[in-house]
Amino acid sequence: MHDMHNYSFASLLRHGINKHTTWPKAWRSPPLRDSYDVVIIGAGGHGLATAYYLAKEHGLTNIAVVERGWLGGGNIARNTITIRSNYMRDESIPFYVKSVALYEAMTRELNFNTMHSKRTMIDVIQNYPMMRDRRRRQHIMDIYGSTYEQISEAEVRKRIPALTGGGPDARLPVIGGMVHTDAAVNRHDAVAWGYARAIDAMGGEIHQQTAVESLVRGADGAIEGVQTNRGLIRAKKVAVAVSGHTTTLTETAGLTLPLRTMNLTAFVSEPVKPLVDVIVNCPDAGFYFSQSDKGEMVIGGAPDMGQSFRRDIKQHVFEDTVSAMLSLFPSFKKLKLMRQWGGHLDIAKDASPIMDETDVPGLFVTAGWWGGYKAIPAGGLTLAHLVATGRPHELMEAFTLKRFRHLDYVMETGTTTAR
Amino acid sequence: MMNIPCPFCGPRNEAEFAFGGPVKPHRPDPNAVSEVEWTQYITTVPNPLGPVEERWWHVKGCGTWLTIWRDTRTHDIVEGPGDAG
Amino acid sequence: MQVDRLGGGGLIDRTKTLNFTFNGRPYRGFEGDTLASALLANGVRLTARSFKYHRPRGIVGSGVEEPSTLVELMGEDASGNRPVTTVPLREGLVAKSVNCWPSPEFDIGAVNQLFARFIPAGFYYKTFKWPNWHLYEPSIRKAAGLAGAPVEAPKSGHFENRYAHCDLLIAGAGPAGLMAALAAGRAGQRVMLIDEGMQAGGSLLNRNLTIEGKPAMDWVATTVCELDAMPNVTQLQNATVWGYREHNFVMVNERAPEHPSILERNWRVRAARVLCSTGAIERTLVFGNNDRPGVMLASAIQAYVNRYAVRPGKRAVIFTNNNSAYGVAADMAAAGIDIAAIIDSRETVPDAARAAVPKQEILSGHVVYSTHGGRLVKAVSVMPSNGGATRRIACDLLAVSGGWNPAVHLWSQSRGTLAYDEALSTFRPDTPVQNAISAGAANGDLTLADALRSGAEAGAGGGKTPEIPASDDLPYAVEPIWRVEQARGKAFLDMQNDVSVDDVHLALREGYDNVEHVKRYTTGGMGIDQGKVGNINIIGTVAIQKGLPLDEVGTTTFRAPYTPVSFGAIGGIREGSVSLPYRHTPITAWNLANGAFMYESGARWRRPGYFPRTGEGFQDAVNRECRAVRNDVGVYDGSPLGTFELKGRDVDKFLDHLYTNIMSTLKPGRARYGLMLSDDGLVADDGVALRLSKDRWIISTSTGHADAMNAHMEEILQTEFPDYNVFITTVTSQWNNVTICGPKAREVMEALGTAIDISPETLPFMAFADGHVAGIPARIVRVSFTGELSFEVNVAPRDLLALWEMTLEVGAPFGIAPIGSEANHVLRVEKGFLSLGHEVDGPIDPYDLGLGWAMSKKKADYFGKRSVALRRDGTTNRRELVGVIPEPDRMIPEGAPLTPGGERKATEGFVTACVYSTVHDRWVGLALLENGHSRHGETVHVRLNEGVIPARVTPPIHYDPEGERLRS
Amino acid sequence: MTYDAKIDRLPIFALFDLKGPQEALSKWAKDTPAFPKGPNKLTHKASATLCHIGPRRWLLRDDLENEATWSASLNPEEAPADISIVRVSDTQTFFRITGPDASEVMSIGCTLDLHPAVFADDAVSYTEFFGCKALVLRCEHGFDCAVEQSFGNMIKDFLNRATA
Repeated sequence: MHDMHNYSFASLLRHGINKHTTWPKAWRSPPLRDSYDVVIIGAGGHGLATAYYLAKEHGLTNIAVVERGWLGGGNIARNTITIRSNYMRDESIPFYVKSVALYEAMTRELNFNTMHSKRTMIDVIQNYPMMRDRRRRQHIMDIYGSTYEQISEAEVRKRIPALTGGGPDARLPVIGGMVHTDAAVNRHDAVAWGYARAIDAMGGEIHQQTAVESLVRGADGAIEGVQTNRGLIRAKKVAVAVSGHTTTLTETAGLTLPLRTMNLTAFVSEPVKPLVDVIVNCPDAGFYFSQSDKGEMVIGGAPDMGQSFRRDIKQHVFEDTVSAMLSLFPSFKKLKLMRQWGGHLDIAKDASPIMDETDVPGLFVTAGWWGGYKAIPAGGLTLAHLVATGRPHELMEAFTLKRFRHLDYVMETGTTTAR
Repeated sequence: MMNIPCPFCGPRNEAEFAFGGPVKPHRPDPNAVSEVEWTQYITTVPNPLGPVEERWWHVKGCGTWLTIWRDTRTHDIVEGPGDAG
Repeated sequence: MQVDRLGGGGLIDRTKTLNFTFNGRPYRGFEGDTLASALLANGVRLTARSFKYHRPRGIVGSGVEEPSTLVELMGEDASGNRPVTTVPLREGLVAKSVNCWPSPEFDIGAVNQLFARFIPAGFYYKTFKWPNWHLYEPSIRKAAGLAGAPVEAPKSGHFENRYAHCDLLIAGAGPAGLMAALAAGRAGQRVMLIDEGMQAGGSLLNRNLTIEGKPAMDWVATTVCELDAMPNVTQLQNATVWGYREHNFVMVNERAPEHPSILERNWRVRAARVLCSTGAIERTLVFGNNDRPGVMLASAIQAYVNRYAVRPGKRAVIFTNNNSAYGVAADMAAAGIDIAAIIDSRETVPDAARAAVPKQEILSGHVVYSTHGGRLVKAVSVMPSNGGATRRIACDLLAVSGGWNPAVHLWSQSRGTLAYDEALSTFRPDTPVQNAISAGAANGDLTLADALRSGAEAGAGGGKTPEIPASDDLPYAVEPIWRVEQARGKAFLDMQNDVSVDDVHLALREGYDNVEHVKRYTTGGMGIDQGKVGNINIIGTVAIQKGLPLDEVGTTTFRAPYTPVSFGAIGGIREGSVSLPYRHTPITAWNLANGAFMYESGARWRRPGYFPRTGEGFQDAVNRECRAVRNDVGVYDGSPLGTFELKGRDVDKFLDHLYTNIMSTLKPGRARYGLMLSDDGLVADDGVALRLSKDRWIISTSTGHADAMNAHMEEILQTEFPDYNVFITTVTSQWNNVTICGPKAREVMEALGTAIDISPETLPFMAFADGHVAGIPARIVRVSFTGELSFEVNVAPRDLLALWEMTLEVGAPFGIAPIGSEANHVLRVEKGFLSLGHEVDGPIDPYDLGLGWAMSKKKADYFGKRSVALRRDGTTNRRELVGVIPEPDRMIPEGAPLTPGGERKATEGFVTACVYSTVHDRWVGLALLENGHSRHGETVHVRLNEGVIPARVTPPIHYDPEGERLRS
Repeated sequence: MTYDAKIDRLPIFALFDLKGPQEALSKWAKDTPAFPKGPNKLTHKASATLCHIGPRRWLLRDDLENEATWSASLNPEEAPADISIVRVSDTQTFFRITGPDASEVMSIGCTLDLHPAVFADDAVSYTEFFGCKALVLRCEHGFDCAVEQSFGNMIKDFLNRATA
């Protein structure tokens, strides 16, 4: 354990005098040892958060996060950075409320500016069943202290002046909106790097370019470690946090999980001067976006239908999202696409997350995250609790793997179909 | 936009098809299998990093349900459906 | 005055003078100019300010690679962040620099230069934390963002999207692309030749080369002419191949289609083969103050001199590490530019290169380590590579050439692999994955002869290769130099994002040592140009610092688009009323004409919610419609229900598997309600089955699930039960219906006139009969979704409007009213009829909904049976459907949660629907409540933020529990 | 007008959906044009057209005035169990797109390769047209394109936009 180098204006000035040649490494690259108390697979958001809370809350520092590629290069490198808690179920809302709160405190907690910008999300509603769905969320969210308010169409347009489509003669006229003031965006890379720096300072290790080839079980069936491209690493506890590739790894331990891997559309526009200062979510049209501090519109859209481990998107899925966007924001016709990609994730049979110890004793998974970026801090907090204590954290009790034994689904989708 | 080989129509744009999911093992007799076997059948699908056998419905074309092997890493169709009438 | 326009030459039309405005000042150029060449012709050198430090910047390149000057076009073709080099000049063009205010000459943001030392890469991660980011964010947002945001859609014209198919798509009409098109075109292949420039020729437009002893552009003109005459060849100029997707699906953005009303066109091309002949991009060199106006790519200067007849400076220094700059030097000298010196970092300059400029002083083994000047370069400082005396050379132009990178973007998008080529010191195409090939400079064939040959071979694709015309070109040789070590001053790797060598070093020092970390921490390569000229130098800088070979450092991912594409072109004509599909029934127009309030309903139908009369509000109209049905008679259009005809020997067996209840026992002429589950025991759909004869059935599904049920049935038949003899035909649009419901429905039927005996004895509830109604062939079905006596009169759509109008006419004396889906909702809630969209929530099963009777015990197996049983075994406290009566009487919002005692606790259910019942003159509702079936009579509590609403639990049926009325 | 193409929305045709083994069908349906030789091919007989649109699936098209005659001749109610004959005349709305630019208009909405070498005079196929399932075949100087009737207005809307 060592003290984290303090980042501040003062340190910037001090190092600036030295032409910045004196900055220490944000994290070290210690030699890989052959055994740890806990090995976490995947230095993405959930893996890093889990390591962070294992060290911080449970004092477990003999831990290693192993990463096939580069730290922060998982889905956390490819998501659309929306943090919110407007869910529908008793099982889900408190979890996301906690996650939002942990995100809000993160910059100071990690001494690393995650640029957390609590800028409110506005749902643009164009269909009565959707409004009913959102109002249903509002009442149940209120129980857990998450805010959701209905606003009129006029108010929606006042708060999003660029929303000039969806008028009375439009294919789907805007009928109103919902305001979620808890919602925020931040800087995804900063979250990964901030956690990595803190883990390193507390004595945890992060090993990049360390690809797990298989999970290794002992004679008693329990987990014994992981076989990597750099050799065998022993650990009595192994946590898999590799969104998208979960089944690829768990199959090596003989497990079959109710997950399939899918691909989500994401793209950014060229950077332009500030135009939209809230997160705009259009559930009926099927897209959402926010404008980054750099000025780019960061846009997320529909999933591709088939299973996919590609990090590319299909043209027709992309076009669906773009034309939906243009129907509400016709001025964006002149805006230009700058970059596009697909983020992949694994989705469970009931579309809710799975955080549990598997049938292989000592092997834990965190998976099934659909929009898992917002869940990173609470996911890490609760998985660390489970790994360290062997008991589920109260915020994640519903997200077990056991629920599938009785098909006891936690279904976030509500009754939104038409009459 | 993949180009999916339909046994009746020949290769067609993916937009003419509806995705039917990966092919699961044949539906077991629900009265002849254990709870675990049944839930396993119901909740899990093959999710390989590589070729997966899956179904597509040529809904905007000839109506055929067809099966292909598609590589989930690349979308390459590594094995097409056999001929049909 | 076009002070720097050469007296002759160039591919411009000097007879067509064009007026334009840049940063508020008027200028003139010629047809054929780009905005960049016109500005240079007018002597404008300072054209931009940089993103972070607001350093003065000029024009660096001549095409899409331009890293420095972005402009915003104003007026009717408003568009932001356009590289100045890609804007064709036109009369009346108004443009301004982005990112500086009020102008590049006097830019307020330039104060940032004073703090430059204290704002290295990633500084914001370390600061702006106190008290929180919100304090700083607004001003940072304002400073970022480059061009202004678009404020309105184009006023006229539209974008278009189309499909195309070809045997060979060629990206790039340079020498390789043209040769390939000739080869494939002559062989009769369907060829698409796509080029991003205003005219074909690629590098030949900019270079002074000969083919068959004549100017190369003569050959280009002849070739284009021959291709034009081939009906199997499509040539597009000013069009960019911007995306290469799976299965050789290729995106082309055509920016100025010949149809004036089409603003831009996006082609989606399925190509059997794709040739990437996308050329190469010259890379810059990295030394101190390498961003000063007047520092330009050598190839760009060559383009300005040869193609645009512009002299971008009077006295030039050339700094190179390869041969190609020598050809440039010759062209510059020929244009009257004084070459002060050629600085070549190589110890030995090949003779072939020297021969291009025989009398020129060449400082081999030297480097430029810094430049001097303010808003324009005035001099460069030079020293030997391995140390020694420095020398300062005055100039107003510095041509830099760091060697050539094949434009592998498209190739890489196709998933083709790259390999590092030591001789060319760059990454070039290696192994294709899709049916792609690469030729010309894009393939590393960097001389004209090689390009012509590889293009011809690629186009022939193993067939007959056309004769390759003779050409001359300098042989290419390069010795890489990723950064000048002795650099003094900021040495930029990425000019657009102001990323310098120091920034990359800092990133590495702090542990951000993967090339992706470097990119993200420094933002290098993340600008609009996506690092086309500089990325390789970043990789090289990382390689040097880490002591690794370049190919081990690797590249970052090349993603679409190659150059930015407007969203309008991607969306095409799918906007406004057609942004989503919509459907109509034969009386949609009648509904609209009669003031119905219409809205989106399931499966893309727009349906009437209610029919307000003058002065009537929502609730009044719905109440009136409900009263009409309960007291007199109402009528609605039930056409959108999914309808299928099933035929075959095994239909009954099939339906028994599909539905939870038994269908096979149904007799011809009778109908039966049925419930369908998914195999994991979730309620999938409900509907009614009609048995027409032993082997013919009609089944209906809910509107919203029609497509899904169709898919489900076909899948089962084709995959699970291929031996079953069952044919399914969708007849949703063959059988529309007018549903007449209410105590006076039979009287209205009689008034319409039918020979069918509609007495309750002959045609009871759940029976049907074929015949005529009002002279129209019809099938009358006795089903009811309202709880009243009801006749569903099914007719062909061609007859629907006539029947509808007649029904209203003959029904008028009985007080008939058309009713919308809102009244239908109220009526079904009063009856406790299931609406999938309301009461089916999560893992609710038929037992929870009080439909346990529909779960056949006799059948050993049907979809969902085992799963429902299994789920019920494993869970307690199921949410069950009940009625709720709010006490005191008031409305409960649909979806409102029920909590124990109305406290702020986890919910025990929610109100699925709450309607104003005209029968009871009060609000009644339905709810899903934990163990609700055993809690009838209890008071439960709706918990809302504004207060708690007590509600009495009842059975989920508020009207006619015995069902006497619907059977009447 | 961007394109030189004429767009007509045609009155409904008589349409019959025929499913089952070809031998059984041809035994029952005697007056139809000869069964086409291959998938997605069509044959004519007088004003009637028989399209092979799917495995064991055909569509018979004729002018509406002949609907009753076909109903009597095909007699769907009495057809044997192993074949299916369903009148579907009202389910499809036909658009006729003709003129020098007919192919260009088609290329905006249709994913299919309609080059004459690939899609000849005797070709017919279900495909996608402006997002809808559509039957496409050639007519004199252009194409006939049929979509599910309830989408007819939307397709007209699309075609107006495409040719604006």
